Amino acid sequence: MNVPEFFQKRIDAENAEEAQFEHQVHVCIAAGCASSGSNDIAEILEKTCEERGEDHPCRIKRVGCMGLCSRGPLVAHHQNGKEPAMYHSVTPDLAKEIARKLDGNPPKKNRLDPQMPFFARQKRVVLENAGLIDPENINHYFARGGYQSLNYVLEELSPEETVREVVTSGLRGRGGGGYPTGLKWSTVAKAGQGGQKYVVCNADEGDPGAFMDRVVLESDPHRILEGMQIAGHAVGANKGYIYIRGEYPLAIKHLTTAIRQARRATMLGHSVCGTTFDFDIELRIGAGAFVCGEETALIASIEGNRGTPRPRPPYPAEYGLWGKPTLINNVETYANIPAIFREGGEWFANIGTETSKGTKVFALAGEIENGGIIEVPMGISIKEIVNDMGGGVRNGGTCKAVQTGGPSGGCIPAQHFDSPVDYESLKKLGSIMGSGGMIIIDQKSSMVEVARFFMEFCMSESCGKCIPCRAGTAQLHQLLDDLLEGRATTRTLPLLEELCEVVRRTSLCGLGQSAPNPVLSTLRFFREEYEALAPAPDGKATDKVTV
Amino acid sequence: MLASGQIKTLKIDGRDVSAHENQTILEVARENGIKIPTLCFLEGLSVRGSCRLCLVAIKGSPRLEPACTTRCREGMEVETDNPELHQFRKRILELIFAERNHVCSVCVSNGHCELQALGAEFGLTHVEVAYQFPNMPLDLSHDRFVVDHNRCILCARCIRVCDEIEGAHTWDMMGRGKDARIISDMNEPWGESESCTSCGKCVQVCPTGALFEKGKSVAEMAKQRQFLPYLTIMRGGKR
Amino acid sequence: MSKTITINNVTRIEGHAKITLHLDDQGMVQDAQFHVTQFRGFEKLCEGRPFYEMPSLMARICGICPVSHLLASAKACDDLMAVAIPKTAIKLRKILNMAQIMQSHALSFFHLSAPDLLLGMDGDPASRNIFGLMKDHAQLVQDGIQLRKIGQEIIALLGGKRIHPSWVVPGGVNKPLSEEHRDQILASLGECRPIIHRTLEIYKSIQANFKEEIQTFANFPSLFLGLVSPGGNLEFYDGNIRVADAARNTIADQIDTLDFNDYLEESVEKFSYLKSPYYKAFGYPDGIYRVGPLARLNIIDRCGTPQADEEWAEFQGLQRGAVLSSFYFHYARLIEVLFCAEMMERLLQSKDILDPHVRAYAKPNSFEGIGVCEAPRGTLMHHYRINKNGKIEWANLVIATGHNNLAMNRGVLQTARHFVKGEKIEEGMLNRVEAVIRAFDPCLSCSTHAVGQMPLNIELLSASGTLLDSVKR
Amino acid sequence: MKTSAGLIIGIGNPLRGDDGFGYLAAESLAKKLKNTPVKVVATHQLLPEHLDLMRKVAWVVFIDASAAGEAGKLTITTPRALFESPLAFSHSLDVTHMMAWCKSLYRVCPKTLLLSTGIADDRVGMPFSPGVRRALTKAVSLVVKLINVGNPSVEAYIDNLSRD
Repeated sequence: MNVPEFFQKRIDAENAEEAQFEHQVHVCIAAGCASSGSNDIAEILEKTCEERGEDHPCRIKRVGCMGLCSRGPLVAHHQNGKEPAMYHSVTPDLAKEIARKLDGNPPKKNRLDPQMPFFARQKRVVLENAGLIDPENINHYFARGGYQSLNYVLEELSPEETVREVVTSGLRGRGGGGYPTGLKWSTVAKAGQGGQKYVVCNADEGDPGAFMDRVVLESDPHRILEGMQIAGHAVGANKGYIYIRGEYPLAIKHLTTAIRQARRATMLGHSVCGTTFDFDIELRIGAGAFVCGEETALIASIEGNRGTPRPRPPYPAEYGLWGKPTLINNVETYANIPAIFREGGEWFANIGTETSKGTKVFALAGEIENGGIIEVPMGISIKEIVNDMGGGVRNGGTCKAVQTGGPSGGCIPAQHFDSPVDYESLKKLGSIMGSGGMIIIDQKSSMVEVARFFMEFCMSESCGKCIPCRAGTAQLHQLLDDLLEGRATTRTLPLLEELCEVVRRTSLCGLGQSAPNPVLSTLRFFREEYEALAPAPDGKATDKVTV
Repeated sequence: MLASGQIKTLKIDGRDVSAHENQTILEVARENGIKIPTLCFLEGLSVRGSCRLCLVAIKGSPRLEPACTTRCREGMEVETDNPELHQFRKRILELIFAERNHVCSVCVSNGHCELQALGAEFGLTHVEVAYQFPNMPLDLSHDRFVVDHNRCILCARCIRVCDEIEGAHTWDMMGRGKDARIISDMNEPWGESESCTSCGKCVQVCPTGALFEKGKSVAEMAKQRQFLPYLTIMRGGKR
Repeated sequence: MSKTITINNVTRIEGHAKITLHLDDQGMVQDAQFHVTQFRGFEKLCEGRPFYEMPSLMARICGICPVSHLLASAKACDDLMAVAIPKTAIKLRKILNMAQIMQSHALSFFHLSAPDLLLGMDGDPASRNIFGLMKDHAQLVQDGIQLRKIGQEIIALLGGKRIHPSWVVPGGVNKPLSEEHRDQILASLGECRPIIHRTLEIYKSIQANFKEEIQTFANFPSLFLGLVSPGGNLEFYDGNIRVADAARNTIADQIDTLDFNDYLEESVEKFSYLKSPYYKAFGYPDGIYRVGPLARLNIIDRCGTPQADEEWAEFQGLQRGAVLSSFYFHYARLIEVLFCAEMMERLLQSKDILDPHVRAYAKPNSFEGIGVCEAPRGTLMHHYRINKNGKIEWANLVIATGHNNLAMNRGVLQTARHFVKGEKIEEGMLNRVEAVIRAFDPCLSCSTHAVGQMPLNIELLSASGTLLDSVKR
Repeated sequence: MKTSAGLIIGIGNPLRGDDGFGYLAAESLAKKLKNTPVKVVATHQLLPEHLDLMRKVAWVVFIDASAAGEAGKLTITTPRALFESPLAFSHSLDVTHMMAWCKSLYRVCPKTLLLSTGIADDRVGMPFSPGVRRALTKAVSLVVKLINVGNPSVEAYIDNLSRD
């Protein structure tokens, strides 16, 4: 790919700017580190550097996520030609010390080994810029090759060729379902015969324990704008919406800035990249309903209606926003697009497994030593993620299970940790890939309690439209509560199982249909924990067993 | 002239039936005298697909589909009743009865209630799931009508008839999950609603005793729904 | 050392109760308490409901006399609407009420009390039951069954259902009487006259056997309260309240039922869920009064039907002044059944009874409404307050058994003092204590409703408490 | 359908799981035996008023659930009147008492058959157990068959049974 002159000028300018500084200190200001005070650390670093004087110019760069969120604030010291030095849990004192000793012996305290598996085993595609660029500076994005894929697609590829490239890549939807992205694009491309169409980015990430999309949006927002526009070109849409949850203020801020900067740089809006392609993007901020992650509910919400799902078909690809064909993809899906067009669909298809191509971003949460965000090639085993990269259970406990896929997913017990992480394998184990949340559960936790937690979530997030989900989740929650609070009868467990089936088979949308999954998967692998809480069928109550 | 592709032939409960292109399974089933239970569906209003009672099994599809929203396809084989569907429907009814305070014996719609009739039809002699006993309010502020949320099943017929037929859109829904509730205007007392035209259509389409005429005593509220088909015809079938 | 004797589960009365007798050191009865241990809370649960739902809701208080609650509630609702309901509706409601009184009295007399009366208080418990009764008094038992059936049939013909009819609505009734049903009812009323006369004869023939019981069964001076017609006749549905004293002097007359609160006050005993109202002007405990058949026959000037008046004249002659012994509740019940049969016939023969106009419609016009009628067991009062939209904001029910509560307790004490001697609990004594209660025919399930008031102190008075010697059966 | 005037009384509470056996059997029989001289009564409990019905018929079949016996197993018995009971009038009148009442009061008692099933669960709000559900269908067709035989008549059938 030749770099057009416009881009080369921008890249040269940014490189020249950067060359002025011998040191670059990256401070993560994404929500994880910000919550542990990284903005103060950045200020302290700036102030201390100023005090050092002009001899050794240093730039403090407020960047996106570096991954190890459980140990923020994270700071990385980049020096020309040297391996960066990373620090975790940076206190104001440590920040001062780092700044003062930029030239000499860097402090040993709280140093992170960049070769630790958490970093070394990652394969970064979606997160290639995260932690390296200032998300509010479009020039940083340009310097990393940003918007060149868009320009290439607009200049060189027909919509059909664009779709074909995505098909070649084998990319599947990262929002949870794993629907082939290329197929979706071609469906929308063929729908509607030249009329109005829309491209929607689903950034309503709501699974408990999942924050991959937030990290992408906070760390590299332009990536999404670029991916959406390529999609717009492919399917014939000129309008995009990013539906983002209101709980992500920093992501909203970064996206707003990015949209403004992109418009000014003609990377968005009229005559994008100087071509005849027009495309504009609007933000729609959700009011905190989990169900709005469901695509028909999301459409209703963007239209200004109550965010409730409707029966499909018709699918949004045919009948979406305001009845027009609409392409809806998740944040991470769009984030893969610029890389696919830069490196080629073939390149992407070579990463991962036969059926699950590319990489996947996971959010590690729960009782894990190294909590945070990782990006790994598909097909890696759960064991590698949990034990090696994640460092096992916090404080030396043993791992009992890992919950994937959020409230629609399931629990995978430790004996199945050799299983590869791909769409099919996880499904076989009764869970789903989902959007990428992974919650590590240690031996001390009760699986019934885990199930109750997710059921409570589903109950309070049910939109209330269809009866099985609205009333069924409430009943399921009560039955789980009965088990845990010692009110179970001989009928509790049979009724629980039957109602799971009712809710799963009869609910209107995916939220309801998958709501029983945490119960069903824990029942499958940890049935004895349920049985210990219910009276035996002969009517004699068994002693409550602490699990 | 209809092109040949616009007529579909399919099987419902083993019977060969034909359908226009845009007809739903429910429409065709009813045309052919095949009974499928419904609760949120009401002829003349837009379909909603939320009560899940009309779910049917379609050969080759792992999912159950609502008959009210699913369009007929060529060669489709539909099963409208089987032991599994029966049990699901019964459980769904049970969930409704347990969800709010449906006390038939003192209800104005006793004997004229679609929910009660379905309960009887499915032999729902008791409710196994736990009664929720929510503390639900009653709005008596309207001059002529009452809304008793204890008996509301959130079918949204009132919302639809008010929006689609009367054009007032007085009713809407707020809250989610089990806290969802129909509201008039911006959750104001019905009697203070400025948009309500007091036409009473919502009361007549309500399947239970949630909306009723003031002054009616127990078992006296029989709903009149004849007006809906006429209005639809007069509008040339447009909603 | 004092001793407590507890009689649990008083048999053959409707509902459940417990009696505690406190003995002193000499083994004499020092105190007696009649506990009601059930709790229903209807007043609380009707708050927030529309007032026109009240009759059907309130009929659910009790499966034994739903009609009484239905009528009192409907009358309170008429009052809230401030309408005069059609005359025919009044007549139909009256007939319904009397049918209910008839079948309830039949149950009380024939099934619950007859074994005591006909087989004696000291009879062998093994045969002192309805089988024993049937052996020697088959006709009486057959009559009881028949009379009850007739009462229930009339209710069914009028209201559509035997239990909890939804026929009575605020403003009247929702369906006029058909000629066919009228004729059916009249025919069955014809059947019950001979039954009542036969029974009265049997009763009067055995009355002399119970001198001791008559002396001691809650035989004490008290006030009597009930409804009377404007002319002073026996009245179960309409009319105003009259209070008479033990000498049959009328001390308050034609009290508008709407003002009843000005005359009555309620005390709450800590040992029972039952409320204990008393006549305000006389204070507590001098204001103790009785309601029900005995009281009704004590306050009236006449029944108002020929045959009942004949019997009433005889009844009146039993004691100087008012008839004070609660034993005579039984007699009073039979006279009332006779009155009902006569009065129902008279009403059914009136020419406007088939009139199709039986319901008045109105919005709420009054924010407070009171409905009073005579239930089989005595005066029943429903009192509601509503907001401007007709939503019930507050309700208070004063129930027949509640009116009699203080009198019942005094009666239990009186009987126990007379029949309990020493620490030995004899069957005959227990029977008599129970029989006192049964004379009042209390209906306990509906009268227990004092939400938010003093809780029942079960520990103090239960069988497992201190100084206890309980008897159960 | 040829049969003499008879009475069927199904006893039970349909809200209490298997206890509803008799009640529901009677309800379904009532539909099947419309327009026959057989009167069918479904009741929660036996009442003195039922005596008035009993005394007028030649035979009566009681259908009830029984706490004893295997769930869903139908038993046919010809009960005998029981004249002794310490608490005859209460909420627990049973078939034997009814017969005794009827005999004592009216000097007649119809030929009586008791069709009962053992039950699994009679707690409030419980569903029918599968065995009792099957027994219900069986019981209904059994009674219909019994009434349909005509010759030998129901009375003869009961007589026959009493001899065994």
